[in-house]
Amino acid sequence: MPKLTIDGKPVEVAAGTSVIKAAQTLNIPIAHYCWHEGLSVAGACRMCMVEIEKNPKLQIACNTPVAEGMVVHTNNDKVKDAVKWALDFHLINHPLDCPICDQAGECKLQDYYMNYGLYSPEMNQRKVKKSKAMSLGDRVVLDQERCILCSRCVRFTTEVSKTHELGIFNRGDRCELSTFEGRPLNNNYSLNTVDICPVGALTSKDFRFKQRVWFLKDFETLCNGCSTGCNVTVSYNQNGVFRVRPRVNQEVNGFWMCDEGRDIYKHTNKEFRLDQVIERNDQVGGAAVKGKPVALAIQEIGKSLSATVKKGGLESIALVVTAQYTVEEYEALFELFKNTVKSPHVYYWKNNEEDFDSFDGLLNRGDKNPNTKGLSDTMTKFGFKGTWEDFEKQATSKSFQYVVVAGPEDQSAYPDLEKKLEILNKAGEVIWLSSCKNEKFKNFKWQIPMKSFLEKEGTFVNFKGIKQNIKAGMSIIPTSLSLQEFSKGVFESMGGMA
Amino acid sequence: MSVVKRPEGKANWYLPGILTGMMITIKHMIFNLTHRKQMITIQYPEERYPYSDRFKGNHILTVKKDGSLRCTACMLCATYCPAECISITAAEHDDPSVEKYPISYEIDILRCVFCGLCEEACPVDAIRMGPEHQTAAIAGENFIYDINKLAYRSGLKGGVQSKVDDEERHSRGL
Amino acid sequence: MENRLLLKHYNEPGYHTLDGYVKFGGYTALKKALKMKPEDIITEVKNSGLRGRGGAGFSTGMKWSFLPNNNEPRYLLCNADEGEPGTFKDRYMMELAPHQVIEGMICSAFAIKSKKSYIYIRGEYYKPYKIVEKAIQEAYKAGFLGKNILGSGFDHDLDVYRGAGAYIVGEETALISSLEGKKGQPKLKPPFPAVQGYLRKPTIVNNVETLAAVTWILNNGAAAYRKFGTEKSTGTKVYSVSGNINKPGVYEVDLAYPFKDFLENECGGMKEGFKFKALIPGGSSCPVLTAEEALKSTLDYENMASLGTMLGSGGVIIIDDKQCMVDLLNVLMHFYHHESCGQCTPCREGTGWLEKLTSSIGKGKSQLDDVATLDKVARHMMGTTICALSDAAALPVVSFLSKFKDEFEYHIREKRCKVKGNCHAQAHH
Amino acid sequence: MTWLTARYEDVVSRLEQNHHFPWIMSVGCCSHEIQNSSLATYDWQRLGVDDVSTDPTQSNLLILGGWINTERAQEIKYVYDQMRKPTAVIAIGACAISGSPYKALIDAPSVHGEVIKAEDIVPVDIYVAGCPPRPESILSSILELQKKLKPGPSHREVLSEALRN
Repeated sequence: MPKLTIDGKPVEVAAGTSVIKAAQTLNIPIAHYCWHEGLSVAGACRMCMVEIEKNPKLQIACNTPVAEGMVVHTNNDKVKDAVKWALDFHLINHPLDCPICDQAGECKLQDYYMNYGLYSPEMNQRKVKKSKAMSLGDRVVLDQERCILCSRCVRFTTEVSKTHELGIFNRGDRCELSTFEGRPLNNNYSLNTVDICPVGALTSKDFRFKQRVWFLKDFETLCNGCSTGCNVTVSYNQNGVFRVRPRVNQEVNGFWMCDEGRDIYKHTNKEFRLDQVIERNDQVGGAAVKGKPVALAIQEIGKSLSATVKKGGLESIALVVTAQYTVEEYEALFELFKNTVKSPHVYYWKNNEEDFDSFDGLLNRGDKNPNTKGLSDTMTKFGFKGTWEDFEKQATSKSFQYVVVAGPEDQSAYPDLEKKLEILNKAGEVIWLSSCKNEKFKNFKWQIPMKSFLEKEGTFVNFKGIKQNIKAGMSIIPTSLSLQEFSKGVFESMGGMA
Repeated sequence: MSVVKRPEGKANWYLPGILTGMMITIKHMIFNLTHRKQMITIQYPEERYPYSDRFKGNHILTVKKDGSLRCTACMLCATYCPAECISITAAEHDDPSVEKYPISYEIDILRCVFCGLCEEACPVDAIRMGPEHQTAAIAGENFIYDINKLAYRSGLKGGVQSKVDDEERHSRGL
Repeated sequence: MENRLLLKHYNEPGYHTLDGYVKFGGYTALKKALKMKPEDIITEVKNSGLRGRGGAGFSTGMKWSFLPNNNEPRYLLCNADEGEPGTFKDRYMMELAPHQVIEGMICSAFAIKSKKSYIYIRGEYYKPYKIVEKAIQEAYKAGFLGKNILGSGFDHDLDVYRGAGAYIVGEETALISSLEGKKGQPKLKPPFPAVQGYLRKPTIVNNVETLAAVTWILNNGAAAYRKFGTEKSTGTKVYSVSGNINKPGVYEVDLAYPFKDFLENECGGMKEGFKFKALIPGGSSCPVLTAEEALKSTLDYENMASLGTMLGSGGVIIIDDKQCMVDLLNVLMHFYHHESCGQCTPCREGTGWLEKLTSSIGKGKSQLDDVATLDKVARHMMGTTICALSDAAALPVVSFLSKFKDEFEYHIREKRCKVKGNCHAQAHH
Repeated sequence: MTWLTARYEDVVSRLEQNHHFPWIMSVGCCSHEIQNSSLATYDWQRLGVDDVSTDPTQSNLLILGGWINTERAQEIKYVYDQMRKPTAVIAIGACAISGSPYKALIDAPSVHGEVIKAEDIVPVDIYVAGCPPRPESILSSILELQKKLKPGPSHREVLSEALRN
């Protein structure tokens, strides 16, 4: 373990660590573009210059391994001058189209200019012109003029996704980032290149021109797109959620996330949400009546449940759950069913059985539920064993009078949803709990709006068994409930039957 | 308590005071009737006060030579606006050299405080405060000005052009 | 006085064929070397004080001894990508005595226990490539290459690889990248090629002239080599001389030979009507020397370093008084702008900036403070990149500006050339 | 008798179309502009706006300006209810109309900090945008009001058209 001093602060790191990483442990910022912790070292941007004593030239911090007794300066005049000029070299051919650049506001060129630059430019020559707004694939747009050729994206496609679509062509200041002919950037991890692009060269087609980043607020949560449980940051404002980006967690997802997971925000936005209680009212001929207050609806559900229980129709009450809710929610719901309703009919609804166990080798899993493991653990804890097959058998042989369904939040992950809804149609009264609209489902008694994963707290257990917490970051549908709130409401309106 | 001492003599009489006052009024009246040009009252709406060029009136969106909007939808005006009255929806332009343009640009004129920060914030001279004084209108009229009203209203005669054009800037390599 | 060690038999007809080469004592060094221990050859070369002739002047024996002591396959690469403007000695040597280089390569490969070596030849050198290729076939036929060379049990294969015409590939790590089939871009050091080079195996890259000198050293011994030159710069050096002189060409002289004598004797003095103005001693990337400095100098590594320049690859460019320095610098900057690989930002953007500045100065389109900008840009490019190309572009700028500033300022002030009135740089527009 | 009253009503409403008794409830910079419109330079008496009355019960035009908090909102409502009907309301300036920019700045409204829009208290007939609007805008609001009360070309327009010809 070599000991070294950076800006007068002693630090001890493992041998072979680079100076830039050692400085990171001390929270000393070193400007860099090409260096990324998850990628190999390129040493091309020459921004991370540091002065190492007894070394005549400034060294790049990203490729200099630490050595015993090294004395590093990151902030003296010599270093500042070198960084300033390295930045100037980056900027001389930059088109300065920040007004129309999506990266503006989180651009490293802007950040470092404010930190290290603040000079008046001396470049009075013509700039190099390259092509703008090139489509690289289905999700990514490239602006070659803004590109600083840090090669992060190229290294990403060679080292992480191993799809090798991107390359740097030509030489000198005529260098251009581009895809190889006939190989568009269409892999399932392509948007990571947008994240790691330190400037506005690569932008996401989905997010492009939707919002300026300074209008957005971020909060940290988990991706509920599959059982990997990638850590993500969600950006939102009063108009809804706009993008999802990965957050570093070496245990779970490293630095990356898949493109599929970037779309999880879409079904949380208002237009896709079930925003009010829908009741199928027999008094008006089975038409759907909207807008009953949630509390009232739950009271009615509780009353009719307790009536059914009192009639001794225990066997006719069933609960079907999908693995898209938190552990705490399952516990509350199972508690209600085990101790209050006392129904043993709890079934686990598993989606897409065929590719449930598939895995693409990096992050994306076939199990499109965030909490499969958490659900099965909680079911075992309560002694429930039912699966969808059991439910199907039971439902066809004898009809359930009452079925509570904790339906999927992301319905696109349930490709066989319609088929399964047909089976549910056979049951008597279905209480459909979901955060999303489902216009095809007709035979319900109640549709109760549920909170999406952005609006509630709880625990997801990923496929490895790692427990991760989500926090309520925002409120999109104020009337929506979590399963805890639902269970509590039902419990109270059933009169706390024991 | 302050006691006002009444003036003695002539002032006690009623008529002379009235007449003196009337004289002044009539003098002004005759003066105004004979010297209409020097009358200080502005006969609005027939006459108008000439405002300075810097007057901050209703907004104008400037246009390019081909008549399309100069605005690039950077939203700096919306960011600066203290009244939060500007709302812009950006979209991708077919021409990659233009790239981004506003498909809707709306100013809620009732919220606007005519501070001119949008004009200052604009990096491409796309929005200006025009010479027209602010609007008064009956409730129920459209107070949310859209692109048609801001850039192409009849008073502007096909739009206001900025001196520096984008293509010129590009050809100069800037 | 010209001292031909390597170039001794170059004028003999047929010296480029195996028969001609063997007739004048060829492949004796190989026979001698195969009887020695590899370590002894390295010691011999180290003792000779031979320094790399490609430009950097690093001790060859020392370089060989950096190889890790293990059984990994290792490679010897001959750097024949001679791209430095003003240098053409390697072409001359490969055209006239390919076997000398090949023999040197086999000996060196034996010394570093390499089973495979490559000659990386510049793409533009088609004739030398043909000659070298033919020579290799001859050597294979004669049993100097292939399995069990001359019954010693040493196997060695030698291939020629043609470059695609990039100057930067003359840098050893870029050469390795190019040989691996990648884009010819320098790699980060560490790891150094001697530890991780071609195909991530230990690799030695040597210049053509260095390898040819190894042949001579093995033939005549280290002590004989040390007799020439100085204590630190031993042996002889081959120079390629260009400019308005009476006898431009390739000359071999002892190191530490006075430049004044070199100019007058070997080069035959300046041409009629031309006056010596400046000297670039080692190819275009070396800082320039004024006439006074140059005439006092001796041609060796130390003396050149003390004058702030380098001996480099021995591409002596003699500049006369009819040459416009602005024009010359503009041409050089155009070259470096064209040849920058584009990996490191300061070089990628800086070389372009330098060219634009010099060309606008040449055209008289700039202000006086552009000279200061030019100097500033060049100084901030120095020592900031992976390879030395940004230094190579910046050093001439700094030296041209410090020594011939008046010509630059004249160009800007008067909007015409000081020496010619209407120079090439002006004609560009 | 009914005919007579009907005639009377007709006459009164005709008079009211071009004759306004304003009651001004304004604070801040807008009130300066309102004063400016009433003085000699702009002189709104030309347009039929009479002197400011001393009692809201005598006025039929309520002019609101400046920002409105809860207390002022109560006062405005109180005054409006007393005023002679039919009452016209002109809201002047961004504060009175929309509460901006204060509304944008205040995150957690307090009793004094809360900003209320004029239209939430009383029915507003004419809006005058500006911060503050120039007297021209205020005068044009009165012309607009007259146009609203009596649609079609005003006497003034008819006259100026005739003079032009």
